[in-house]
Amino acid sequence: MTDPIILFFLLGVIAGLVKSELRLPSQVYDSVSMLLLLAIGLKGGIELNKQPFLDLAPQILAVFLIGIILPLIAFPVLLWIGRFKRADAASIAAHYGSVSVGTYAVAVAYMGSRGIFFEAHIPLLLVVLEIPAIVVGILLARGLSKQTKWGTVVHEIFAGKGIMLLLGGLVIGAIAGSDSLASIKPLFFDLFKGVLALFLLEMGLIAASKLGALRQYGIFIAVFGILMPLFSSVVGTLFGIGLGMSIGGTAMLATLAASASYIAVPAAMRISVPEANPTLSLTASLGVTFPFNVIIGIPLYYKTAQWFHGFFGV
Amino acid sequence: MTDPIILFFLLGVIAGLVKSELRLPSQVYDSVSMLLLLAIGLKGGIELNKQPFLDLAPQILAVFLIGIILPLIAFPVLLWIGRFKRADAASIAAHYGSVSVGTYAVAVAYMGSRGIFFEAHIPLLLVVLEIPAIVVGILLARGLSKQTKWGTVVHEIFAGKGIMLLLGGLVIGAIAGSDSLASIKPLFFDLFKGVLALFLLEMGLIAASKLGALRQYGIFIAVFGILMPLFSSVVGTLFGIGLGMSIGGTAMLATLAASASYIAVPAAMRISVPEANPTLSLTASLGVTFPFNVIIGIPLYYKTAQWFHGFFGV
Amino acid sequence: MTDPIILFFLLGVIAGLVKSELRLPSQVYDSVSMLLLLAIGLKGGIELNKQPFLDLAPQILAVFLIGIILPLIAFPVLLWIGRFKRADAASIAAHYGSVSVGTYAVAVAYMGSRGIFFEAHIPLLLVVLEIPAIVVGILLARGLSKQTKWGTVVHEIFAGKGIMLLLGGLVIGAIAGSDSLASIKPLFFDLFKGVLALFLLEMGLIAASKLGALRQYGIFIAVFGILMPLFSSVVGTLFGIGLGMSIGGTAMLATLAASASYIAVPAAMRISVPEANPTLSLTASLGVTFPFNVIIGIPLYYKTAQWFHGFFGV
Amino acid sequence: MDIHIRTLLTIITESSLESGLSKELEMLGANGYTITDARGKGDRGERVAEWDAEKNIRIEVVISGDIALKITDYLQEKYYKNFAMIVYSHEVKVLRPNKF
Amino acid sequence: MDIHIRTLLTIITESSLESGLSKELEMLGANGYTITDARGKGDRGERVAEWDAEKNIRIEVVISGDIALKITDYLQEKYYKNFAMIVYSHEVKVLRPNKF
Amino acid sequence: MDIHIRTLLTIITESSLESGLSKELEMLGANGYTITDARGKGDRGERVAEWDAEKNIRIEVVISGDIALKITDYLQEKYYKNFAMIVYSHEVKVLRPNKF
Ligand SMILES: Nc1ncnc2c1ncn2[C@@H]1O[C@H](COP(=O)(O)O)[C@@H](O)[C@H]1O
Ligand SMILES: Nc1ncnc2c1ncn2[C@@H]1O[C@H](COP(=O)(O)O)[C@@H](O)[C@H]1O
Ligand SMILES: Nc1ncnc2c1ncn2[C@@H]1O[C@H](COP(=O)(O)O)[C@@H](O)[C@H]1O
Ligand code: NA
Ligand code: NA
Ligand code: NA
Repeated sequence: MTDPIILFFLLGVIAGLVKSELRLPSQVYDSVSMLLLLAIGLKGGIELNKQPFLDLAPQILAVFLIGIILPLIAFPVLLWIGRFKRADAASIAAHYGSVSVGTYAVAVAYMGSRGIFFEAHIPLLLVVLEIPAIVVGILLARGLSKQTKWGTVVHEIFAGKGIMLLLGGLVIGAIAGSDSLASIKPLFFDLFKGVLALFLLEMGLIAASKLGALRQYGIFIAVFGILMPLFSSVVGTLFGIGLGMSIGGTAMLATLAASASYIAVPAAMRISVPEANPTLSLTASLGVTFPFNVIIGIPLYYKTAQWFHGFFGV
Repeated sequence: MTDPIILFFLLGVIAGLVKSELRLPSQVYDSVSMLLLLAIGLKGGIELNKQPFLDLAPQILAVFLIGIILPLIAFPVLLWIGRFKRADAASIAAHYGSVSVGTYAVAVAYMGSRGIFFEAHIPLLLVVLEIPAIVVGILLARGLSKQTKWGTVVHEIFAGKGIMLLLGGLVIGAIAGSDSLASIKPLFFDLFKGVLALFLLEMGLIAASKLGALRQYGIFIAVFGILMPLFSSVVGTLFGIGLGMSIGGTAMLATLAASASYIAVPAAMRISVPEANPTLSLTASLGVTFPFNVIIGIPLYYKTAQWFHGFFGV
Repeated sequence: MTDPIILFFLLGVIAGLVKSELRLPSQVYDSVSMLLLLAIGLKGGIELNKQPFLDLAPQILAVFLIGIILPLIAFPVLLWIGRFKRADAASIAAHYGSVSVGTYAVAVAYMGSRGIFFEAHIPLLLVVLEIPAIVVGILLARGLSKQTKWGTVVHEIFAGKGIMLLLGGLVIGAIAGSDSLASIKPLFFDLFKGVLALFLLEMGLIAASKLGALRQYGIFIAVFGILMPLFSSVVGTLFGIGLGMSIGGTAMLATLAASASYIAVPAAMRISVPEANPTLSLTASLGVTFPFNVIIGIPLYYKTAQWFHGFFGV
Repeated sequence: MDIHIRTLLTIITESSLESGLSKELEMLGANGYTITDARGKGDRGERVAEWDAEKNIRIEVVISGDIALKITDYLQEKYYKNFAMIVYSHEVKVLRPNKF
Repeated sequence: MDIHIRTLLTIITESSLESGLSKELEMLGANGYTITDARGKGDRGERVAEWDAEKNIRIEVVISGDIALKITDYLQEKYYKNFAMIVYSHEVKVLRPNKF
Repeated sequence: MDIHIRTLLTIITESSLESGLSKELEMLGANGYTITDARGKGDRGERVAEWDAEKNIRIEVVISGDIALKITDYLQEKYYKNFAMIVYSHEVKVLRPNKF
């Protein structure tokens, strides 16, 4: 069974389907996301504070590679099989090449409640994986045209809420370390899963609101929204094993690869590839892939990681 | 003495009376209510998870009966003694036949801080008692006219924020059970009374804002707002004893009966009996009955429950 | 080193400087301030509940005196050296004669994480020190002109969010006492530093947004914003020693004296001295003095308190 | 770029009507609408927007003059008697006539 | 249904004036008003609405033309010099002349 | 007190454009602007304002007629094709002609 907090996601979905006027107020939803981003960053930073940073270089590079490969594979599929306009194909590809922090948080909860170990620096990889797909996506849409204001792109990425809080949390955690942060743990760590439950309630409402668009845009998006993460998870799994990660770590990397962005990438695409229709990518990412990952994907990726580890006798 | 959190209610009342610009931001107030509703539902659900559900049938039926009797008694009083228009009498009656979650939460805190036992499934009865009075109220106002869109009514009730979160919490708690929800307890249970304190602060401000209207609508509302809950509490007490409930459980049922709705019923009446003046019912419910119940009522109902239990030698 | 929560302040400053779209939603910022105000009040009240109130009279009087002296010293400096219009000089003087709750909260965290004792009734002094400077400021701007609606002024001060919650918390804490408030501690006390971290994140963003105005209004404000708190801190330190306070208590009083208001005073000045330009005072208070106090000031004031205590062989 | 005249209809009313009204506006021929949260005071007293029962919304619809009339009639007919509501309208210049 | 002409007066100013202004508007003859939260930029700099001192409000009053003038005079007299404020007005069509 | 005529230009669009648009408006000659959060529905579907990607903003600019035209041109040129946006304008009375 998946984690009980998933039940909050389902409650949200049901409330959305029965057109309940239930909503998490937008400012509270914003703050809930901020708390999750900071908490994830801090947890990662506290660990980085314990271990030498440098020997992570290979992993960082590998993850960076994943972020380039995935959109490059998704793009032609979307263009030729999906018959999307170039801009749309590029934008959707970017979403799937990047990551979803919400999905990651659910995976953390999943591993946590089962006491499964995973490498403590994964949040760092989360940050790294968020970025390259955005650049690849823009290049796929525009080519190397002079039009693209790369300065704006870089600003959009690094000054964005997501990276700012994740990196900020990482750095604060790494500088301050576990002990001196003990006093803020009640808010950022003890409440983590409760806050995540509220977040998932709203995500369920949002996911339900995407079903209309899903019907409209037809079956392909639904299929792609499930097959793509499955494929990406395998890529993530293989990299995880190649990097000699633990079973938990491999599953986490698979989850990161399988997850599709709905914060950083849409924001960046709206500015840099405005002709791409955001409804398409968000319908796939929030209406199909997010639910699939949190309900079916994460446990599946964990099983797969176990199987592969057994297979390669790692 | 009542619970110290009542002091937050009084602070709110005072702030309101001195026209302080102190406010709990509306979105935060919404979220605070959501947290309380979910927490109450979850607590109830966790208990339902432990005990067989079926043997609650008689209690559920009994409570349903209460929800029908109370408005039927209140209506003629309001119509003939109170000289209210039919729609207003029906609407106010519905408010008093239903329940106030805020009042219930204060009662939970009251019992909790005194370590008084009460049946764990009370939250389920809370949900049950919320509903029938709404239907009775609409029938009292309209009769069986075809006008009434019962589909809308049912949707308004079950898709409303209140029932959605209470029932949702109940079901999640019942499915997941205590252990697997341990990780979300810091938010939903440990913070419960603190969050309740903030909620009461704002309720105090709202109650104070009703005093103007109270003066305007005269003495009857003030008297009714105190006598009606007293009467209802006796009905609740008798049912509690009849159902063989514990002293705490009896007091809780009395409190539920005595409390007047300010969320579900006003919303439903606005849609189904629009000609009823919401100011009247909310002035009575928030300006008189809520303060009376949380400050005087709850301890009184508990004493009464003790007395009756002694009397009937239960 | 200062407290790690200061890192959240720096994160906010950096986010502000790189024009990140990172923001703490306004309603959440409001609630975060409310939580801090209530928590500080409650903590103080719980202590007052333990000790006799009366023997605090001399301290209250002394602090009241500080609140009158500081603006009287700041005013001529601002008027003649700063060459500000009379209204502006009076308004800025009032800001620096009063206190900043945010700065106080950081000092509490600083002492707390070092286990440094300070007198438990300091929050009471915080409330006291907030008020006189406002009256002095208005008198400096207006003289004893009949124009001034003192009724409005008094209402503005005591009905303001800040005093209302601080005093309210104090009274609730004093009445209820430690044990009966145990149940609300998880929200108000355990989360205190985490909430303070979020608060500082937003304060960093606000401070950064003031740099533009700072450049515009020139060097004097920057210098005054650092020298004035240094001077005030010495005044506070001497009073602390004179009152026979502990080292921690002396440092806290110095911090209070050094801090500049950004809630109560601006609100009061806007109503009573509207011709004063709020940008000037807030640029000094938020753009210079707040950052200086939380990063450099507090540790410095503590060292100073130690030194003086040694010197006077207290 | 030639300019066209349309009517901007503004409705200020109780937030509880939001979902119902937006459906009705589309039904009556509006291609879109914009909603902002509001508070205020009127014949039905002060609506402070602190909690659900006392929130207002402000709905704007850019529409042709005759549909504006149709909507106004409908609202007066259905809501004026029992709900806190005001409606006012005036002409505005737009660029895309067939959008509104 | 006959249509009547009234004036819609819009005031954009600092939120700290809300309670005072709403009293004054009623005193000057307004039967009601609507307030929405806003942020913005003007001669007195950017007001980002992140915290109390930098919040704006947007007040709308539907009123007869002459009272609109009276209010405008009053505001200019009392607030223009020292407060972030703009005021503009135009005519709108309403149904209930005696309501405004 | 003599009254002057200016144009009130209202833009309703995606909140992601806020920072960019406000810069552009000043560049095009606006001395100020007012922004309120909004939600709504149009040709690009419903924008429920629950999370960043689906928030609307409502920008008001009081400006001279010709600058209003300039801005409208600019917006149509740059944004109409790819963004959820509507723009409408009408004349308003103001007191301080050189302020707008
Ligand atoms: N004269 C007015 N000017 C502006 N807004 C008004 C006016 N009268 C009423 N309103 C708004 O319309 C809502 C409902 O008005 P009413 O039905 O008169 O209570 C009020 O809560 C105000 O927000
Ligand atoms: N030209 C304008 N168009 C629209 N809103 C404006 C304009 N000028 C000022 N404002 C609004 O009015 C407030 C006060 O303006 P000011 O007194 O010029 O600082 C600003 O914060 C804006 O919200
Ligand atoms: N006819 C209309 N009346 C009022 N607001 C509209 C109208 N059409 C669109 N809008 C607003 O403008 C936004 C963008 O419109 P659109 O580009 O048509 O999707 C919508 O989300 C609405 O908030
Ligand atoms: Na991915
Ligand atoms: Na009841
Ligand atoms: Na000071």
